[in-house]
Amino acid sequence: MDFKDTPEEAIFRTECAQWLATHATPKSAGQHQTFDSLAERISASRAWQATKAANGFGAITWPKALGGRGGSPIQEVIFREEEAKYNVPASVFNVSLGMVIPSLLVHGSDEVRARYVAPALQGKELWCQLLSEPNAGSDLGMIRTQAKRCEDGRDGWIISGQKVWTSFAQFAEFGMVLTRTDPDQAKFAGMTSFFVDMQTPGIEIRPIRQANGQEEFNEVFFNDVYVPDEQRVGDIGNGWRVTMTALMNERLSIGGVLPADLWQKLARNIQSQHRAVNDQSILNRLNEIYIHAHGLWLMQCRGLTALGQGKEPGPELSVAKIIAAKTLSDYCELMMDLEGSKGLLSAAEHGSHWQLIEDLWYGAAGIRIAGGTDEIVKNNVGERVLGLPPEPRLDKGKTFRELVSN
Amino acid sequence: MDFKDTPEEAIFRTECAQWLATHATPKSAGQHQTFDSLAERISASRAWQATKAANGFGAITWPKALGGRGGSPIQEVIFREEEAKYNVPASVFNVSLGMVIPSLLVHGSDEVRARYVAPALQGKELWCQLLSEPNAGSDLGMIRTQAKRCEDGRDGWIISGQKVWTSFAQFAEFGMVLTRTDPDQAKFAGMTSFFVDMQTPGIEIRPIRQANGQEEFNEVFFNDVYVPDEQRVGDIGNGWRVTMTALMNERLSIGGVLPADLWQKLARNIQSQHRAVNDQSILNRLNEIYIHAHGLWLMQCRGLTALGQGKEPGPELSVAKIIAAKTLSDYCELMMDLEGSKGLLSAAEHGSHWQLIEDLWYGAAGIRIAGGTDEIVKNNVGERVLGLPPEPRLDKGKTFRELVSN
Amino acid sequence: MNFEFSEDQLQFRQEIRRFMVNEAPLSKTRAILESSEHLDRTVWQSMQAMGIQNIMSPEQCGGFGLGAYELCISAEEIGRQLAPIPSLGCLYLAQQLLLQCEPSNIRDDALSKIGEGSIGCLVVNIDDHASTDIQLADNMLTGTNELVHNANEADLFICHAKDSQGNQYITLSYRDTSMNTRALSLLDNSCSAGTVTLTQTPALILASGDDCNKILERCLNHAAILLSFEQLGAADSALEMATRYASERSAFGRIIGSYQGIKHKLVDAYTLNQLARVHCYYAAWAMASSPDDVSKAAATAIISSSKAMSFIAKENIQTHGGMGYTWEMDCHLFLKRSRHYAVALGPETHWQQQLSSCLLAHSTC
Amino acid sequence: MNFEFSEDQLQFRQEIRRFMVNEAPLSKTRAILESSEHLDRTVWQSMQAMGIQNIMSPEQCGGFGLGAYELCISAEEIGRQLAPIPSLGCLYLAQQLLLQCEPSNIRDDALSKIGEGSIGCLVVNIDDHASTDIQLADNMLTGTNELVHNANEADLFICHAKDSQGNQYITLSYRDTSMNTRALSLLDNSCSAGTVTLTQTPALILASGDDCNKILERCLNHAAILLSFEQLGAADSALEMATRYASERSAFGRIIGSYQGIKHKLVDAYTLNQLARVHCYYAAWAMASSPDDVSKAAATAIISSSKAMSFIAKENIQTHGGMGYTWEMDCHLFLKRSRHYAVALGPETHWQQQLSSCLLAHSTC
Repeated sequence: MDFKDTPEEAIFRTECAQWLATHATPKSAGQHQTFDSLAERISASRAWQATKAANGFGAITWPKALGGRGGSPIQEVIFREEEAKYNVPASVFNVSLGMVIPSLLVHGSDEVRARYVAPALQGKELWCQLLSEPNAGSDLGMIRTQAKRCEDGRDGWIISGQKVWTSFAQFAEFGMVLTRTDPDQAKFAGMTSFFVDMQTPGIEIRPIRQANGQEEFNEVFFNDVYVPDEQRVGDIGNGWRVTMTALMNERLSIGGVLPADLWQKLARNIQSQHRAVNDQSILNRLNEIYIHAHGLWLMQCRGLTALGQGKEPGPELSVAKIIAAKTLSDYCELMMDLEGSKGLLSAAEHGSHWQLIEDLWYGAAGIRIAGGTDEIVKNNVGERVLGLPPEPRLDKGKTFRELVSN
Repeated sequence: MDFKDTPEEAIFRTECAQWLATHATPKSAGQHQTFDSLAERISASRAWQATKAANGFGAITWPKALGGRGGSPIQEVIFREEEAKYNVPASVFNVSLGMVIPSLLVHGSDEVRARYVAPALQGKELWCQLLSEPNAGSDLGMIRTQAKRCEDGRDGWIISGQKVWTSFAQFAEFGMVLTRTDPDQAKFAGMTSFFVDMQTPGIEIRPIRQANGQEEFNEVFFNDVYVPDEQRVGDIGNGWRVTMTALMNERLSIGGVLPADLWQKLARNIQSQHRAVNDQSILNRLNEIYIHAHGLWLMQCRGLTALGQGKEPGPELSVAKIIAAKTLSDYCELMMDLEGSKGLLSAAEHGSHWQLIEDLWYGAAGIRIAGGTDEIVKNNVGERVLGLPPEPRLDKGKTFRELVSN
Repeated sequence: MNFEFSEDQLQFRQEIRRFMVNEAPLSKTRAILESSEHLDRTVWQSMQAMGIQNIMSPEQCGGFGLGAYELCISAEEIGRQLAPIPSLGCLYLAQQLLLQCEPSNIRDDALSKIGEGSIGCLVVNIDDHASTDIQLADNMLTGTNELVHNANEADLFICHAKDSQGNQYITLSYRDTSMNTRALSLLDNSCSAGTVTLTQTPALILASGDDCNKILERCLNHAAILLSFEQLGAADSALEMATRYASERSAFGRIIGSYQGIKHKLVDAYTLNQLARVHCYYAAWAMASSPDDVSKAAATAIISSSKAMSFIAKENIQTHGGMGYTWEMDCHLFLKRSRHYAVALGPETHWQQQLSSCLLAHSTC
Repeated sequence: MNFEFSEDQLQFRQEIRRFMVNEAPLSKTRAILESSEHLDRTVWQSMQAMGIQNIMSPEQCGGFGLGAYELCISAEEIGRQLAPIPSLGCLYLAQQLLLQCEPSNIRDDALSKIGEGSIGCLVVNIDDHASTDIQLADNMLTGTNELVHNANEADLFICHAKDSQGNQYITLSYRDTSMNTRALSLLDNSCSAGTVTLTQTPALILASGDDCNKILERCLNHAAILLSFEQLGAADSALEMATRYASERSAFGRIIGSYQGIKHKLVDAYTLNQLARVHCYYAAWAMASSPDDVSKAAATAIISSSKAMSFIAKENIQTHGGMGYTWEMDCHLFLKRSRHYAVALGPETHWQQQLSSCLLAHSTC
């Protein structure tokens, strides 16, 4: 075992570092790029994606023919590690380039690929993914947004319904939407995917204000939106497979969950306080945070090793999100506790270094929910990894219409 | 609020204390009565029950007409508190006097009551309760032991099947057994209760060796055991109600879960060790044990207050067993940890005071299971106290025979 | 054995609950959070009209002279509504401190003012109440305290001060131009705290010498007990919210509360809060009639109620799923408040140390 | 990046696993528990024939001269079977200590003997390895150590001793009539520990002076790492047992593993053990190639693996319900062993202190 790059990896890392050094400015210690508004962050991210794409770093693992680098997942991780040392905007293209476009590549027509892949890669066109609905969160099979064949002679569909939790919908040029086209099939059948221009008449976008006051997510209303049939992605009734293609791609993206210097910061903070250094109960909390944070890093190292050997990462990474959320929450609360009663002040009083603590603390509550709640993750691991039987399926053999009428 | 006896309670307490002082010897500090064998413990408990019964302390809450004292539940608790200060054997009559006989009083015939109540009260006849089976633990509705009408002209029944987890069956004179008399009814219908002489031909008793090496529980096999119809308790098909009467009585018995001086012992132990006194992580463990142990005592105080006012104790007592098991386990493990690596020695090396630690440590694992697992308790509290909906009932509308044939 | 509120007290609780539900629905807390204000004076005034500020005040100050129980009960109901009022600074700290002082005209006037609706605050170093940066000279106070609960809205300032010889004093000042207060931005802006700077502020002496430490210690313990009751109510309220949602929302064809993953979690929350509840009751008893047990009981109450509140606030969001993370739902109000409660009177580690010291010293504290 | 056992090592693991499953089924551990013996010599001897005692020994001692990884792998498989052998006293303590000493005839003879199947033990004060009650005078040892792992069956005794000037020594003695060992009764009698009393026992010097502390410290860290691997295997085995039962047993018309109450609990156990697993791997790497990280990694490995083992051992019983509490089922073997592991090299608090010291000193240890 070792934690060093292979010679090939080291060469690639140097290449990335050299390119980054000429195109971005290094982070100073503890620095954390902030923007006055989400709109500014989106603009900055578009510009940085354009720069990367123009220089062959826009999509490391995509084939060269599509404008990618034809690289390995390990190279993708190496680039991200090096990129994290620079003061660049956090990407808003993970959904576009990591989920939607890869699914379009599999299920879209040649014309569609020719038109849409390049502008997405170059950061010109941002995509969003319209999946969850108010009554279909954990259980995506219950989406109700319907697409009906036009009856007025046009070769197209009328979409109506409501989506929710759509990231960056208010800034996206396009969206991929999962709809129900046949309610008389079982819940995972009878769904069809389309892509839509987000400016299409009848699409109404309302940002959702989160607990932390930010507005990354949106409700998206489809009020009888006309979509031509050529914007259908995959066959009619094949929407779930299109969606799974997108979600599977996400599963392969590893890492970047926790700030790397989490426990070191904490250790330094404790060391500066006489009381804390002599309180073993505080030190045990530091230890636990270290055990979780370093453990997550090691789990990721195992996953990367597998990727590097051309294997699938082990299933233990599935629980990483649960550990990460708890660790972030514990970290932030210990940082606050170390401030004594001043732990109740906001970043406005503590200074800008505190903004990260505040964001992570709120964020931890969100991580436990987004992309599958803790409970759903545990069900999946229990069933797929440990092989335990699933809950009794009450919806077996029923059509969507029957399920909804209950 | 106060934690003092009312004047009436104080008078009763004095009465108990005076009687106990003349009939038993006080415990010296840390003393914990042990017996060379379970048989010796049973004999001692029989003798002590006889003494109590002869002096009107055999069953505090039973009516005087039945040989009881006609006292209140609070008086019962007061007597137990005072009794705990004396070196008397732990009672083996809780099932007899707290569950089986109270159910016989409700559901048994006059003749049965006249014959069996007094000898049980006097400790001459010990009763056991034959409920659980290998495939019916948490789910008692699934018992398979069957009772069939005799077809040879005798007015009686033939019982065959296997019971398990029967406390003290190997010493008991009598047992109350729950059987299935009609498998074509739903699972909680079609059951009937009988009492049996444990010496009846065809009853075979095999003690179960537990994780701690002790043998309080038994498997009891019924090999075509003939039982006359006059030993039926309650109507045919009414067995579940007879059983519930017994179990409800258990629910009303409060207290005595944790040794009263648990945390004080621990505090003294910590104070004698320089290292431990200066380790706040150890002190936090002491704090948590105190919070749980004292909290349980306070919950019990609330329950007793309700009983004293003639009300039902609050539902919070339902979770007491879960807290108690965890607290005992934490307590024992902290005591062991305080011994350093010598924590791995058995009581044979540590001395007799350690036997209690060892017993409680093993016992904690048992408490989480016996009388309803943690999981079953949480289901009950979730549904009955918080009002959450039950699991979907897959056995609804099915007969026992259909359920078994699955 | 009598470990329950009396019938009268339970009836009082019902009245206060009805009153608080009407006067301080969660929408008022939300409104404060959206505004630049840190408290809702109309709620405070209707509480004054109801007499809550007068519960423990002696009769000569216009109060009811009731014991600790009724104020504890009120605190629980304040918490249930997350009411945006200066309960911590004024009722739990300033008023409790005054009640610990020997009666005097100075003290009684202050209690009367609070009873009439004035807001008091306590200028003390919460994390180390043996020290203070406020200097007393010639009956004038000078110095700064960076974190004082409800300072910005306060009319009365009770200060812990030292003179040049290091002698301690507890003093009373009324707001005037010699004092400057600045509202602080908090993680939970439905609460209020401020920085207090005094420059030659006239001060009346409430207590002096070694008594000061004892008074401050008792006051902070009482504040911890009252804040624990407030948390108890808040946690109960969050648990009710989670239970209600879990009984209505479906996923995969079932009401989510029927899944053990949700059900057992909510039972764990219930268990934590029931444990906190009995420790709060015990602490109320100690406050009312067993001063020797107050230090241990206060630490136990605040540790157990903070643990319950923090757990329930998080699992309430989790039970609500994505909806729980929106501004629109009230879950985040409880989350923010849980952190505020957790450190407002010093972090857990402070109270753990107090508790273990008491346990090691057995019944001597 | 290469954070996984190599193909060769994974194949070695498969071989050792097959071997241990055949040679040391749980029935052998149970048999030891029922007997007056504390270990199974036939298992130990077949392990010798397999070469496990020779994995890390240098070639001049008849060993394979392999690195730490293969021994770590073996320890995991020993744990998976709860094998009743002197792994802790002989392989993790005595042998690891010898490997830390400078090569010498004395040392090499001892390693050869262990390689041939002799049992070694380490007479050291586990809870405070700076101190010792064994005195060295004129190359003779005198004194008592109350708790020595596998002492009663040992042929070789490695002792930490001091002379009358307080100089430290690490010595080697072979069993003779000058030594008395007494087997101790343990909570888990499928393990072995004894009291050692030496009276004028001839001793050969392995090391002396300040080196002794360094050697002991390294040795105890290595022992902690190896014991962590043993726990990892044991915990995996208990989790498999629980998962199997949960996939077969029904209650209320459903397989119990389909209830989230059981399913999520087992996933929690899995998560704890996966976390322990990566920390164990990291510790193996540190032992093999990064001595500066050993202290931190050893503490992390034993804390995380003890936590997982203790949790899984208990929840395995709980998953089995009443059956889990019977002598007949194997659950109690894991429960007892979990407690043995938890304190055998000093309780958690010792390792927590070591870890926090390392973290505060950053990368310096």
